[in-house]
Amino acid sequence: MSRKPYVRPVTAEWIFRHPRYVRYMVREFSCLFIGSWTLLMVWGLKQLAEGRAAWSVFLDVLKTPESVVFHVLALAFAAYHSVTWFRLAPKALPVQRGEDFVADGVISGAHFAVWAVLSAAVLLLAGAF
Amino acid sequence: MQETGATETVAGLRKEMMHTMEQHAGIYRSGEGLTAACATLADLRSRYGGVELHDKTNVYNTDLLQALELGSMLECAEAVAQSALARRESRGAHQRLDFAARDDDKYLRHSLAYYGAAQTPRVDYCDVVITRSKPGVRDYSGGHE
Amino acid sequence: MSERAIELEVLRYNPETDREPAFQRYAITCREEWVVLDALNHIKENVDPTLSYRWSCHMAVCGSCGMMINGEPKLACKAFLREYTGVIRVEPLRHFPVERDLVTVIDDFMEKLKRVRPYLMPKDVKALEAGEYRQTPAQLNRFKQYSMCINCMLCYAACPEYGLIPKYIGPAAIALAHRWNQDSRDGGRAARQPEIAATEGAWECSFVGACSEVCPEHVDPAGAIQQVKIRSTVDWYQEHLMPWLKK
Amino acid sequence: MARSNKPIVWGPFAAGGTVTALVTPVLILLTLLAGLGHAPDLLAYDAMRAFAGQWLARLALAGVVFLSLWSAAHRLRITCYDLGVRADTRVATIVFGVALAGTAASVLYLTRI
Repeated sequence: MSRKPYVRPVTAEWIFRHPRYVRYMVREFSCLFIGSWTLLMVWGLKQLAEGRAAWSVFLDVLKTPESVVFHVLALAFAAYHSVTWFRLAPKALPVQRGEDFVADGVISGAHFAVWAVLSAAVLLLAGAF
Repeated sequence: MQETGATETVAGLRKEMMHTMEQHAGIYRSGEGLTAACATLADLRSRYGGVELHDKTNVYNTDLLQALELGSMLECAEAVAQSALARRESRGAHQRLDFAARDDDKYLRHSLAYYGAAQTPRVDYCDVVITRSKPGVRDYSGGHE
Repeated sequence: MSERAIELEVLRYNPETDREPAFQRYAITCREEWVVLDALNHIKENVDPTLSYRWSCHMAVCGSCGMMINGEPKLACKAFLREYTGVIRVEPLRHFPVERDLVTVIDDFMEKLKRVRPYLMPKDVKALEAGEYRQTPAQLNRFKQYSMCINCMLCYAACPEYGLIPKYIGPAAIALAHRWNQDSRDGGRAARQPEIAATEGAWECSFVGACSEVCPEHVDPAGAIQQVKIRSTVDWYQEHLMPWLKK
Repeated sequence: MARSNKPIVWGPFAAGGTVTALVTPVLILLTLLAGLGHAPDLLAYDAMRAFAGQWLARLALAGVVFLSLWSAAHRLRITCYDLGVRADTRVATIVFGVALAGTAASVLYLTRI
């Protein structure tokens, strides 16, 4: 038998082969922003520990244009992460009520509600208004 | 099968066979319909030798596969047509318009078709082994009585 | 039954003569209602009998005719020509070696499928006289969706992780293992865990979700994999942090 | 094939994914507001010190920092592999190293407040 199976190479361009893969990559890139923002906050804690002057240095850094741009991007990516995470929650946590499963929309809806309430509470407690 | 210079194609013969069986060996059959089918199938089986293989490779050769399948299908088709022609009664999915009644005396037996030297198969019978379900009138009309 | 002319660009590969696959274009007239499989059959019967591809049922239940149509994993018998304009590119299923033309080598999937033991291992084996293993509609619903898998491997072609990590056991295998783990009559989960909870099991999945999107039978392998991950994680922490819980 | 110890990595990732999905956007909003000049009251030095002084807040902050960094590290590792970086173990040690270092640092600073 003269079989000679041909193996096609897997190249990184699979990402651009369909919008779903691009959306996946955007979701995965959100980790860069969430990670870097958290590290920025760790630096903030260091400044807080070092006293009032250091803390105001931190606040000034926040006010720089680069920081504002970074924050806007980070906010967008973090929100996208939240939306995708809550939309996929029903897949990971199916709930069966009697014979049928609770609709996906209900489970993700509940997650979105918790998110909204929690965010509002944080904004309120932090006195953001 | 021919090396080159085919007079027939696998697809062509297969289509003719399917058409013949569809028309004459469906659920409702008749004597002359089955006779016509047997004649056509015998002709197709003789023309089968004129088929040519276009794909001469040894790796996943579906052309060869279909050609071989066609040969077997033609044999089965003729066996079905011949034994249907011989079975002068109606039973289950074999409904002869010219022999509407079921005839347990003569035909409560399996049909067998043997391919020997002659081109057309010889039809023979063998007894049925009755176990749990006894032969009886299968009347699903749910009507009278 | 109106007709229209279409062009199919099919990836051809003959291991005996070709060094690598190459596209071949076919221009045919087809019926409006045809699917890509009909077009391929038409080509094989009237234009080029050497074209090789797998198919059987023509009604999306046997899983033989999976192939890439315009770059998307599809069942050829379910890809209606009217949904496509211009040249239709037909390639063998991605992430599998090409055996011949559109035929792929599927040994890898078959071997992985066997490994997850996708069959009933009854919890309590009953004698024949004890009658059937009864099941309520609710118990049936727990796994019914996953039992619709027809092993067509479209999810393997769609999953980038399977492409990048060939040893990854893959969406369908885990979904089918999950089908049996969720079955109220089954007691074989412990036997399946070493396969689906292995490093090359559910853990390679990064929840792209493409498998569930391309599945022609609307099975949700991505969901099954996440549930397997969660249960396996709970198992792990129970086992390592709370050994006294061991039944 | 034995059952893997991946749950050690995946457990905190799943928890981190959920926590970051819930809290990170609003926290980023807080610091964004500060950047735009409308600093929330909490971010004033005294309020922040008082808040971060309570041990419960410290615990929460350290937890959020750990879970955020760990889940981000896990995702970054997989993304690198997706993009074709094959040195998986090196990438893994770097990203998880940074995550652990960041967490340790935050705990250190928190104890000093």
